Amino acid sequence: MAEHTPLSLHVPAPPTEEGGRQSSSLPFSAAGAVRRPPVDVDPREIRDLAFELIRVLDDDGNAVGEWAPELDVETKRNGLRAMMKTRAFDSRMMKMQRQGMTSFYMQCTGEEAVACAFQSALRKGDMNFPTYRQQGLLIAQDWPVVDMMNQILSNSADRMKGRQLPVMYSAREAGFFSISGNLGTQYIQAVGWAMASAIRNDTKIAAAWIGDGSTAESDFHAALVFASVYQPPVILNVVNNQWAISSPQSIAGGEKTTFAARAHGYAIPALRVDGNDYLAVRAASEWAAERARRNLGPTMIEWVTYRVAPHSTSDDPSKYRSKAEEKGWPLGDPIERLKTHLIRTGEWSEERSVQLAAELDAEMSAAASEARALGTLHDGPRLSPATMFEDVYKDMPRHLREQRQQLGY
Amino acid sequence: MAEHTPLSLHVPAPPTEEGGRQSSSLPFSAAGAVRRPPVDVDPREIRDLAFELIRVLDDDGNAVGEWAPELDVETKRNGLRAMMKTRAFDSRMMKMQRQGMTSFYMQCTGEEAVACAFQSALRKGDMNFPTYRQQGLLIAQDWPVVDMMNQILSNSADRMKGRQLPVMYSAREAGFFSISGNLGTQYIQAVGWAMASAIRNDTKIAAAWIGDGSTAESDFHAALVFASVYQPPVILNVVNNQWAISSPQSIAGGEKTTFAARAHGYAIPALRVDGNDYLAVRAASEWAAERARRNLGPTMIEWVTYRVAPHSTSDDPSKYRSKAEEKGWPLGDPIERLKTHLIRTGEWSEERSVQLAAELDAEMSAAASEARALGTLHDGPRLSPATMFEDVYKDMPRHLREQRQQLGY
Amino acid sequence: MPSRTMIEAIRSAMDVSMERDERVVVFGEDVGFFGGVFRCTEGLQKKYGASRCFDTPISETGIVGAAVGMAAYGLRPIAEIQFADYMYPAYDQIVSEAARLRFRSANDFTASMVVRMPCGGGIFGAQTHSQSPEALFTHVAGLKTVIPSNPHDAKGLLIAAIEDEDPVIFLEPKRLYNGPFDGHYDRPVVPWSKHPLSDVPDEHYTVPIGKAVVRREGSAVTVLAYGTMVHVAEAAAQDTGIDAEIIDLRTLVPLDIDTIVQSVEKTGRCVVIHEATRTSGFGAELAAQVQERCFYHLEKPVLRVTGWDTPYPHIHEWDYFPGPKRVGEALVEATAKD
Amino acid sequence: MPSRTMIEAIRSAMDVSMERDERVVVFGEDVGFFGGVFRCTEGLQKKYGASRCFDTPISETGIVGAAVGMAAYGLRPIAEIQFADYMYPAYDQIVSEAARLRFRSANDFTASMVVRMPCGGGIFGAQTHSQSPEALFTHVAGLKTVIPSNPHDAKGLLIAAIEDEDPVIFLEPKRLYNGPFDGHYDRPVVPWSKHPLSDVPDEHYTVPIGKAVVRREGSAVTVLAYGTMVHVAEAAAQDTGIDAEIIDLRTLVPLDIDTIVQSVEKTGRCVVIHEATRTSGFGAELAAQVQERCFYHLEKPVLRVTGWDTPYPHIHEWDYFPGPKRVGEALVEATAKD
Ligand SMILES: Cc1ncc(C[n+]2csc(CCOP(=O)(O)OP(=O)(O)O)c2C)c(N)n1
Ligand SMILES: Cc1ncc(C[n+]2csc(CCOP(=O)(O)OP(=O)(O)O)c2C)c(N)n1
Ligand SMILES: [Mg+2]
Ligand SMILES: [Mg+2]
Repeated sequence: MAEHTPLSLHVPAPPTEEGGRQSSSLPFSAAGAVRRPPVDVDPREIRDLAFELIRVLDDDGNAVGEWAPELDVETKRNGLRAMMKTRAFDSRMMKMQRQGMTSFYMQCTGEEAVACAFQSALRKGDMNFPTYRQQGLLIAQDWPVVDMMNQILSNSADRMKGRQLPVMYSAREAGFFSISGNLGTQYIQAVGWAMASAIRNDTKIAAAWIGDGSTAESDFHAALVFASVYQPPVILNVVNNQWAISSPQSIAGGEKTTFAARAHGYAIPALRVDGNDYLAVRAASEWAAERARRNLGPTMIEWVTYRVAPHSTSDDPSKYRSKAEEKGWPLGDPIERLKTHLIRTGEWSEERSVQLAAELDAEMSAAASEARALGTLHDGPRLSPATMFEDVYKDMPRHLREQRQQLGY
Repeated sequence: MAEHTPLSLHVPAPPTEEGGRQSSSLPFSAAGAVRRPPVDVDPREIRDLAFELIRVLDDDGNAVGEWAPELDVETKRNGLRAMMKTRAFDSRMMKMQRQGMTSFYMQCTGEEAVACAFQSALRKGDMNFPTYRQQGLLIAQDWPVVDMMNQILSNSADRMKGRQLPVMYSAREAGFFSISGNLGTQYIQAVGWAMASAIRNDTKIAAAWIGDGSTAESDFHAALVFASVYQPPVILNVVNNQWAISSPQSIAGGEKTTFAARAHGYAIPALRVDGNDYLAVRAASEWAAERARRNLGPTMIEWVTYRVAPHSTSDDPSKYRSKAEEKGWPLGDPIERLKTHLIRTGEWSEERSVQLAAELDAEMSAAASEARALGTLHDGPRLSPATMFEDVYKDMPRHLREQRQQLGY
Repeated sequence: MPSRTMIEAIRSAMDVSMERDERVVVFGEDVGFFGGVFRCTEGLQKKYGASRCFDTPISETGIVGAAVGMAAYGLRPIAEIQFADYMYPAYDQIVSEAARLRFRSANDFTASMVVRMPCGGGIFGAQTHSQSPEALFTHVAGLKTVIPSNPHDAKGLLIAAIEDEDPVIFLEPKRLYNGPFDGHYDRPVVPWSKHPLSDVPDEHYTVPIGKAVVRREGSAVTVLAYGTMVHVAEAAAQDTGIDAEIIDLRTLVPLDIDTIVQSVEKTGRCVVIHEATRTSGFGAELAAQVQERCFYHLEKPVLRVTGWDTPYPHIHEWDYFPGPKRVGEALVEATAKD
Repeated sequence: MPSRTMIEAIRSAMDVSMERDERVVVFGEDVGFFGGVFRCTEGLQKKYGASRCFDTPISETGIVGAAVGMAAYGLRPIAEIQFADYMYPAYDQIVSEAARLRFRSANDFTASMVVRMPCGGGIFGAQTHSQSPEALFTHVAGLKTVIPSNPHDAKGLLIAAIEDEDPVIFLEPKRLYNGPFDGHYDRPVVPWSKHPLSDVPDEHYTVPIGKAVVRREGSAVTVLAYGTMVHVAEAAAQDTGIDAEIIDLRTLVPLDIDTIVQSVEKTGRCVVIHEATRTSGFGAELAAQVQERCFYHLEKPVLRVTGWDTPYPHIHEWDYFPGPKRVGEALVEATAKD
């Protein structure tokens, strides 16, 4: 024990290829392999689930195992439609960004199943505290896409009055909390909201959202501690899309364990789920929501998925990650996977898919025209700069009235 | 699933008694019952150890099991002496506080084994990042108690120049980092220090210290994330003394799990150890230090102990906790336990204990006189107020020189 | 009317509010079972139950973050930070979240909430139990910052803060908790019961946020003060015999600039005092505004008497604290005919 | 001398420092493999290895907290916060730890470290990519706060900051990264190569911390500015034809008050400009000090032109930004003979 060689710093070094890094995620379980415990299970008895991967859809599109949800055809088709609509929305917005109609956009390509299927497990009155990559929560409930576009174009009808960066929606009515540009802050807020619901003996539940990279933020820990102590009705979602801008999940602590496992130290049960499997997402979401509604407390869910697109329109992943990995869609395309399942069960066809895609594209195009007519970042109708002084406080104090006058309004 | 009863908030409610609360800690393992894995064990293979309690001394004072360290008699007697000296120091300082010679004091009664035995596993050059309750780290290495007293009395020889609250020592030479009044901040700093040692290919290791209550702070999480990613040579100590001022550990998330278990979500191995068992502390500390020195990365250790005394001299626990529990010294007196062991093995006697206690008391008394002669909070030699403007920056900038002049210096 | 200490007045404000409005909840470290390290919440858990008054983990991030979520739900949370010196871990939630929620969502979500915290020195608390961080709040658009100087205002302002639709930072000068301290630390402690502003009605009332008050009328010089320093200013006026007009700001943002301007236009001289660090303290804003608005009335520059630009020291507390002597010297300087 | 952009100058400062001093390490979110979202650290990991330039988890608390520990060990850490708007989670470690370590331990431990962060608006970044939080640092004793306005100063000041024995907050106006933006957002972008201050030597040099510089001599009015606003001030002087003396502060704390006083005593008029929120902005401190020290030389009140007291908006960026028009109006007002 006496002599020791010099120390050295470990810096996670994922495999590089083509000048970029790979995300190197942990191994997967087979579809149907993971058991489905009752919702009132003792959290200590399901620690293993944080190291498995709940999957329902196998490679051939069969729904297998205990987690396969019993859904009617309509529900599944709606799920497919929601995901396809989300992707159509993204693609339309990318076009508009390239045309200079907005300053900024963020896609969720490849992650559509997570938000779309999760939303279908919520009820009116429940509240999501989303990140910028959960547009699917709004689209899955058919929130008017024109309203979202108005925000993105920062036009005269933007309910956020042009104050927020594009995609930082807020929609109280849709159970969608105002998105913050500061990563992580919403996680503990969701816990506080759920505590409030419990304090008021309400029946509403909350859902917290965070990315793999952002789990390193302080609010993540605060949320877990408070959730552990007060056992409020909250679902703690971690969307592990393997990347945080240029940093693979290993830089967030995912090199040797899973994010789901974080929950254990707080006596919170955790699931790790294939986030590109619509049926698995739906089943796990319902399981966690039911726990929350029965006052059984918080559940953490790590959704394993993959960020196929660049981080945002300001980002160029060719500088930091392997093209091969990116092109390979590591967990498959959630839309393709559900489509295959529906076709296999005789509930859908390639033709109907093509037709639906065309319909959705037309819908987006019409919505885009409608939104554009209300103005874009640089053109058309525009909110008065005087609105900048509103809503800082409920009532405008004297110093802000003076400043507004100085600006000439 | 359709209808749900109203939610309600869970607020941990430990048993109350005599108008106060009890801390209700988790069950203990028997002495010698827990296995001792090799230091290079795969962290995943020792998850169970976070839910056990490593104990060496049984009720009769025998050292049993794989964790029983092989120590020569002198070492053990030094351990006893360090703990007794720590207690003698506390008791002398309490006296001086009651006499108004200092504004404030904090005892570590009942927790002496944690700091004293831990320190004996460190080497010159290693660095502790302690809280205010680890005076034992200094005393166990025979750091001059007069120096500590000077700080507590804020007198003319206080190396901290009267700037810090009493007990907020700093002693770089003793590997004792400046104590912050802000809870938790030092935890991530220790990790940063250890990273620096690894970056420089040094051989020094760091030890982070935090209380059960303070594990809720953000810096705790930051520390675990960074320790997980960079695997620096750091020991992450959690001193679970069951209380955080008036709040039992259940308010910090300890109701249904252990603090050691927090480490698992970060792939950091963890031990849970009887902190009132000098031999167990020593063995576990050496195990973790050896891991660090061999570049095997961080280890978390939860030291289960009990805060016997009030939080500080400003605190009155009769307002919030059960007198019965307090009087019962839930894990026994670490001094008594090591003494019993030494006597049982024929290496000590009651008489020698009594004699040593008297010697230490005399030593404290002499030190106190020496310190008092250098001034106390309100009397005697005193540092000039001009010193207040020093050390804000390395060189005093003009505005501080001006302000010093305004004060008349 | 019963005489109350500042602590009792603050407790009464919360009690009255919890009684009237079920949405009001109170929490923080040691706040529930024990009733707070300064006893401000004593008895509230017993009276209203543990789901309306409870202990929290030691996470200021969590305390304020949870409060934002509760406020978004529709509760009226009152979060206690044990010492203002410990608000920094919560600063992101205060600045980036509570303060901006209404603006960024254009009223879709709001954060009507109060963050209470004891501030200021004078209790030998050294650097981490003595700070006055008000300027770190006044720089943040969307926050209101309130600081009472006496029990009557404390209760009225706190009720107003709880009922306010915006996030309010409520700073409680801890040296005033038990008596109207005027900076003469070497004199016997005076209890609140001797002070007329300790008359605090049992029932509900408010003191409006955004309104200063003239504590002492005078013609020689205007003194702008708040919290403990109001009493120090009174002592300095008395000690020097200078006929100072002392304004107790009570609210820093939104500032009652009219009351200030009216006074300075009358006196032509102005001294600004606070306990916080000088550089970029709130006194800088006051001095800047006074010279902007009253330039042609000013006979002398606006003077600042403040804490020094050092961390708050332990033994040199009274050399750091801007006591009646230093304030008195500034009054003399400001009123000197040269 | 080669012409460099601000980004290249900053990168060169770190490169030169890492080359000379093995203790210098660089880290932050996306800083290592990728080279930073603004590319300031590009190539450093390749050149110096992953243990001297590395990516960190997304935890500003952790980044600065670890830096404090490293500095205590004896390294010279340079921590990057991706945007100044994201420094709040690190604020406790900056204020309570880095700033106070030397004082509280009476030199037993120190925190010689640099925290770099891009600040300011002008890139349509909305409220969370546009802030100028300098006043939140200048209020904190123990910190030095530096903000360059051009590549030459950026390199020299950053090297000086790295070699400084105290913690330095190094604010980088991101709108200046690629060109000397003067607020005329509707005119074509000018590259740094056209600007004389983009001449940046390859080798090591320092620009002293605590020294302002007169960017334009003039006699009509003193303009106090820093960062982007230096260029806006120049544009305003040119647009209005007013003979302004423009001082580039470069360091806010410790402030070069001599240069300021000398100029104001000459011009008798003073305009202070910054992009940050007005109330309790650093302009308040400047106005307060100028009127304290130059009262009898002032012909007019010190005027402030600043960002409004609202969060930084997205579409109304140019209505918020204190551009050459608003600054020009202030120059006219300050120099008007009435
Ligand atoms: C407090 C804070 N720090 C840094 C950033 C800059 N930033 C924006 S997104 C991002 C990466 C987030 O990654 P992850 O959490 O994995 O979410 P993803 O983008 O993958 O959905 C970073 C570092 C920020 N917005 N807020
Ligand atoms: C950031 C911060 N918040 C709150 C406090 C006030 N405070 C001082 S000690 C303490 C309790 C700490 O309990 P624990 O961590 O269990 O340590 P112990 O006192 O039991 O050793 C609290 C809340 C503080 N010092 N710093
Ligand atoms: Mg991600
Ligand atoms: Mg404790």
